[in-house]
Amino acid sequence: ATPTLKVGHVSPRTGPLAGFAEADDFVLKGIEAALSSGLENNGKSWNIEIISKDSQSNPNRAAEVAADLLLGEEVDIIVAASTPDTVNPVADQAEINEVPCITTDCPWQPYFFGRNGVPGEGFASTYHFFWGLEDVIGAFLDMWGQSGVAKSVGGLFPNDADGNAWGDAELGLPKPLAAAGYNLVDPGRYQPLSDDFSNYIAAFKDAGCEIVTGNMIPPDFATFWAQAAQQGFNPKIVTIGKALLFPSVIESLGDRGDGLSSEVWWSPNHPFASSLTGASANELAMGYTADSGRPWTQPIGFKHALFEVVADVIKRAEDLEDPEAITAAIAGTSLNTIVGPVDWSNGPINNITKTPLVAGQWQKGDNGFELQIVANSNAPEIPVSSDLKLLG
Amino acid sequence: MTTILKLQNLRKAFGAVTVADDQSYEVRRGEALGVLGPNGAGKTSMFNLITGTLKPNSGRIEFAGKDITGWSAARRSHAGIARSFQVPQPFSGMTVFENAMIAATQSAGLNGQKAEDLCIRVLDQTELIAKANVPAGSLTLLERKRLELTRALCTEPELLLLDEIAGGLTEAECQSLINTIKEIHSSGTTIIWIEHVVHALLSVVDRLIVVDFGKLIADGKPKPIMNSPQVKEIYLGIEADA
Amino acid sequence: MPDPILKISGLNAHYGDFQALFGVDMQVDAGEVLAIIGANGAGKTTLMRSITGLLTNGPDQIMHKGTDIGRLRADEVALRGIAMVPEGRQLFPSLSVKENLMIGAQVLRPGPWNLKAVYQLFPILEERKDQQSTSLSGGQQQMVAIGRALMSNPELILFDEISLGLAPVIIRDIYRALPGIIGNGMSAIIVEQDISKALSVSSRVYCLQEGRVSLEDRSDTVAREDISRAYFGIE
Amino acid sequence: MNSQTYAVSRSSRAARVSAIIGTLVLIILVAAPWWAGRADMRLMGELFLYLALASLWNLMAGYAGLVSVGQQAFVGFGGYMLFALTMFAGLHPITAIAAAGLLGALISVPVAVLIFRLRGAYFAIGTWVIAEVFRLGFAQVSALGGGSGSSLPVAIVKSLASKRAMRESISYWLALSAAVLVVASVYFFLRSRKGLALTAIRDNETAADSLGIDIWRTKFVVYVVTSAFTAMIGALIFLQKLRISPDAAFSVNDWTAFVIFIVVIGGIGTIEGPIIGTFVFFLLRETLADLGTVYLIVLGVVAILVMLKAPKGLWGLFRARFDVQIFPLGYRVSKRDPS
Amino acid sequence: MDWLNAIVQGTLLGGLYALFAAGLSLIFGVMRLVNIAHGDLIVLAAYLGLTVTTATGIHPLLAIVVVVPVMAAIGYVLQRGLLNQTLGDDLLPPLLVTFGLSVIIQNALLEGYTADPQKLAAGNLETASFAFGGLTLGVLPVLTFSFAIAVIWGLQWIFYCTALGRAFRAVSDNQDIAQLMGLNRRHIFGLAMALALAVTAIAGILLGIRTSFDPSGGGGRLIFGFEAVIIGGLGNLWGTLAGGVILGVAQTVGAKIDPGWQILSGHIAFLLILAVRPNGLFPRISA
Ligand SMILES: Nc1ncnc2c1ncn2[C@@H]1O[C@H](COP(=O)(O)OP(=O)(O)OP(=O)(O)O)[C@@H](O)[C@H]1O
Ligand SMILES: Nc1ncnc2c1ncn2[C@@H]1O[C@H](COP(=O)(O)OP(=O)(O)OP(=O)(O)O)[C@@H](O)[C@H]1O
Ligand SMILES: [Mg+2]
Ligand SMILES: [Mg+2]
Repeated sequence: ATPTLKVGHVSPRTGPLAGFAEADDFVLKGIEAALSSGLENNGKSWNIEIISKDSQSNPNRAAEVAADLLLGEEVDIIVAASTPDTVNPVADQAEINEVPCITTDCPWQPYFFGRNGVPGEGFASTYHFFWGLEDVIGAFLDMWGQSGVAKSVGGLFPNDADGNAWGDAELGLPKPLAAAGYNLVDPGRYQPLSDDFSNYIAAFKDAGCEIVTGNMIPPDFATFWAQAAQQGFNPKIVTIGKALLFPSVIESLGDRGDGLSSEVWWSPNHPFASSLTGASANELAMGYTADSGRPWTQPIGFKHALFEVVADVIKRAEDLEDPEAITAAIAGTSLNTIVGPVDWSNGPINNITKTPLVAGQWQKGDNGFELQIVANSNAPEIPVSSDLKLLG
Repeated sequence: MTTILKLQNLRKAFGAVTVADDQSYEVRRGEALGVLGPNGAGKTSMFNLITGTLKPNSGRIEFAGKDITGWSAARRSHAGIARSFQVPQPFSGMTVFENAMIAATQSAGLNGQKAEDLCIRVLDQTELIAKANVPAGSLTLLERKRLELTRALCTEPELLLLDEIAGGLTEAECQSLINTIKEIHSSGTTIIWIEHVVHALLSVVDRLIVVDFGKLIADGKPKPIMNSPQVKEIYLGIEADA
Repeated sequence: MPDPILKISGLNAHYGDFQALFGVDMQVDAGEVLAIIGANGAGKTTLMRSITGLLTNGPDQIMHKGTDIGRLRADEVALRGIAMVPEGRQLFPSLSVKENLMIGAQVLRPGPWNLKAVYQLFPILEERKDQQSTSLSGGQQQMVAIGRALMSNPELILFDEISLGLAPVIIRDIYRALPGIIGNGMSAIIVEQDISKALSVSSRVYCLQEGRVSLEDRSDTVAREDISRAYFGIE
Repeated sequence: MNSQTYAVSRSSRAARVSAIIGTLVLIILVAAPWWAGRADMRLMGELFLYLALASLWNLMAGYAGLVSVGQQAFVGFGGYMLFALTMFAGLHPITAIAAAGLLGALISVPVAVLIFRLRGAYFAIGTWVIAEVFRLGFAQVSALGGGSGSSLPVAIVKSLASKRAMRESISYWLALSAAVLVVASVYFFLRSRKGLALTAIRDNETAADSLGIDIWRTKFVVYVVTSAFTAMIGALIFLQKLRISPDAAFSVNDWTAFVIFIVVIGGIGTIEGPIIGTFVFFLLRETLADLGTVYLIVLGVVAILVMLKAPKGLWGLFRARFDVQIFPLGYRVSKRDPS
Repeated sequence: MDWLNAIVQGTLLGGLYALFAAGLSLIFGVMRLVNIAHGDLIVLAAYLGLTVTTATGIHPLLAIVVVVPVMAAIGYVLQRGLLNQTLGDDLLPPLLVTFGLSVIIQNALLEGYTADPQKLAAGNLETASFAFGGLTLGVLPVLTFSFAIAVIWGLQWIFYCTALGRAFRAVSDNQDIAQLMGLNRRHIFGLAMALALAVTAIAGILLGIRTSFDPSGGGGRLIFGFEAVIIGGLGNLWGTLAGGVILGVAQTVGAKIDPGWQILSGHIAFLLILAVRPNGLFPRISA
């Protein structure tokens, strides 16, 4: 009989982070179709069973379901995606239970340092691919540099995993911004779900900031953005991580959403294709839109790539019965995926590899808002689709 | 006989309503003192002051030679002051027996068998033994009043304060209550009893005080007090028919 | 002949498994004052609670002027003109004295009783009208409770333990006021421990014993021996 | 007629029978590492920890009348103390768990002094605010990861035992002993004189006060002891979770709402209730959790239905039918046989 | 000037908190009901506003005339159908039932509207501002504050000057006896909840214009509502407004010192006030 290899998958299907996992069903359907005839390993065919669990956007629950998958289902590989709140608890459980784990969709610093990783040592069983803060900074500076606005930047960083990483004095935005001649006004870490940003706005106004950046959740950004207008603060560029990922958020901001900018990890214009199905980025994105009637989102590509890597690892592992062999296969990955090359041999730090990142701007087109790529110096293979337009 | 309770210039007011107006009196050990007064005169408030549920605005309370003015209600209970509440306050979720056990274990500080024996004895005396296993919340008003008495007795008090426990009783029941109280009294417990059922009160007490507007207006032997025109006027109404 | 104000037939009442009333029959005609006596726990309060709808009853056990009210909610019964002065006063602590009285007028029945009339009956209440009702003494609270019931201008008023915990002078005043209160054709049921008082104000008397009617007679002719027999169930 | 004719008893046949059965079950449970799978052991461990939390909350709400919706304050505090003490003070995890309990007791003293000024619903909300203050406070401690949280270094986990199987057994036994310790403590406390005082306070404070019960002190002791235990359980929980962050540590849903749900479903104010409730909760979770939103909606509906249809919980339903007590607390007075 | 700005912005924010709290205060005062689902009902109102505005294209403020009666009806039905059965001396049944309700509303919204953040598009109102003594004030916050004053004035008047208010208080004191006075407590409680949710409707719409919301957004703000109620003192609605303002100002002033302390300083202000005045600043009814 054909042996079965079990892959556990944890993502926030419900709760506040559910947007990240909205395409899970679609992506998994595609993956399962591609794997329906099994995978070949050492001349032997394996059935692949994917068991998906909901973290409910709750880190406690993420650890629970991960433990469930590891101990109960006894999965051979576990994968997780979407924000440190899901990725880190899953990776921690995998590490202690010595089960190979691949994660994505979370900048690598909060993943690595948030788990008390030690550079040079890293982790035994857990691997991660995504980009890092240095890439965000590079992409942002690239975009801002073309604009010619005053080099005074207001920073909005919450006291959460992403915000602390972005605002970190050593690893975050402050140092490189200073090096590039920008003056960063950073009043401090606010608590998520704050109802008032007047102190920030006053500080930004005083310093004459023309750029605002940060990493926020959508309600906080909406509060800030409305208050900024009320209090007469009109920056020329607003580049915010996380909050501006999803088209639905931009839609909800109405006209005030036009011209906001953000990092772009994946888009239908990315010149990559799936190693598993051969579909191009554009085909995958349009497939989702056709299937669900909703606009494409960036996590789709990464969710697909996650399973591309899994399939590749399964094919290459020397012994699928041995976790260490699987881990070794992960470490030895060199694969061109739908989000770009994944290769842990050239990462910035142990257990990490990076995918390309560019900067984009939401621009109102004929079919509503579209995310246009406006700066690409760090990943020239991804074409620019429009010019940056200043706000106001 | 020694003094067990001494009130000195006790004063308490709720806004404009004065419930204790410069009250001073002493109660001797072993005495049975009756308290009369129109509704709202401040009788229950006086009990509240003595037991510590109310704090006086000024004045001093001494019990068995000690100044207890600043003591908590719980500490006064340990010292030997017990009361029944005019509006019964049972532990409604617990059985009658457990209600009694609380008094015996917490206030009297008895343990195990001793506490149980005391409770059984008192429940027998107050004729609640048949209801020992019944939740106190299901008792009738009168049974609740008896439970008040039971609990007070289970603290093994030196000074027992009774607030209107004879109301609503039939003749026969009233007589049996009187006998019970006489029995308690004769065992040496000092009693202060507020009661509107005057004949019941008079058959037990050997001294009466009358309160009106928080003031002590009479203090002495029952007979002359009941016959004084002042009491007749303010308490019984001009032509007493009680 | 018009339907009686209240006709109770075969009334049973239960608290959970415990049956408190057994087939009670009773009738109140217009303008009549009924006294109910009985030992503690005989079921007097239970009877009052059944009549006012605080306990629900079986069909056709309580008829008000020919209509079954046994299954109505208490507020619906109140709207029909039946008011009660409950055992133990039960005022609304967060309402002032005046507001407590006003609540009684909630049922909006026309009649002689209004704030002024109540203040005339109990002048002390006017002095205390803005005070919180809990800060009154027991006797004063009883006055408010009576006033509150009167404010609804009831056709039938029930007094549960009308003199419990009251000073003799207040009891005397209340009994003096009683004929005036129920003189205007109002009917009343008075639950009272003091038998002679009960007989002096009522036209008929019922005695309850362990949930059953053990005596029904005219107040002015009833023999004392009959009462004590009915009361205690002994010969 | 006196104590000669009446007898007072505090036990029952059912209790004696169940004591024997209970001992047997306990022996079987202790031996779980030899018969249960890894996932089962982990699940049971989690169940025991919830059982302990539920019993503690029941002691406070069901007996001391302290309805707290802020127990997550102490769960999270215990968790953070485990991390801090092992990572910075180098304590062994088990020592750190005990120390977390001690520190939990310490920190609960000023908290109690403050919130005991409140009663009823005010108290409930006050405890919630305290928990929020704890959450926001720990979010400011950057050594513990601030708002991002922190993972427990693998080395610390491995110091519990180097072998994975042994580690898992130890975790399991710790959870089991926590549950047994808590349930037994609650039971013997409630049978004691102080326990009687506690129940009296719940029923009527005015009367309790005048019968010599120091209300404030009794509640205070219960609160402090409960907090200490809760902090220890919190440390145990996060030893399993391996990762802590303010939102996870001080989650009102995970550590208080579900616990209230458990207690109420089982039957508040009884020792048996939380035990039954825990089983029901895990049964629901294990069978339905994969349904996502539907699971949570079902949970909400069950909470509402139980509260409306069986306000005394499942154990209350059972007791209404059969007068059985596995953990007898009350007294029964019976007439002695004349013979 | 910055400090003055922080205080003024905090005061205006307090208006929003007072709106969250006013409904809570009312039902807590009348029924001693601690409504854990209140925050989710606010979010529900915002979603209703969204449905109305997207369906008809009207301005969200106009949508209030539709959402208020709908929420009031929901309140009445909810109270009579469900919550009435939980009321009594015990704090727990309503606590647990409304907790269950909160979970149900959140997840039903998630099913119905997805987790996407939504916002009510109010055009110029979102950004409009005017200068006032050297400060720039947003029209929306000022409008919110005015709504808060109007709502609280209305509730206070109903509660203490009308027969309905008297009935509210009587029923809250003693349900049985109130029934004897001809008050149907189920109906009265239904009316109280209807009134409370009518206020919630206004709060929800204003919240939806101020910021974006998603199904899980209710719980986080619930606690501010409770704090405002308690700071103000039970049964005193003006106190609730004061409580909201105190919270808002504590937050903005705290944030001025360190942004991380914004929410924390609101809670600390609450605890400090309770340490001094356990019954709140202006209690009308003893707790
Ligand atoms: N809530 C209740 N639950 C259970 N039993 C009750 C309840 N209320 C009353 N009873 C029982 O019903 C019987 C009748 O009680 P009821 O209060 O009607 O008597 P009553 O004649 O008014 O007595 P009293 O003179 O003491 O007021 C009593 O035996 C009592 O134990
Ligand atoms: N907490 C309080 N606040 C304000 N006033 C109060 C308070 N308690 C009692 N009073 C007032 O004090 C007065 C005395 O009350 P108290 O209960 O002592 O009277 P009493 O003599 O026991 O009357 P009764 O015989 O009717 O029980 C009453 O007029 C009452 O209005
Ligand atoms: Mg009195
Ligand atoms: Mg009665």
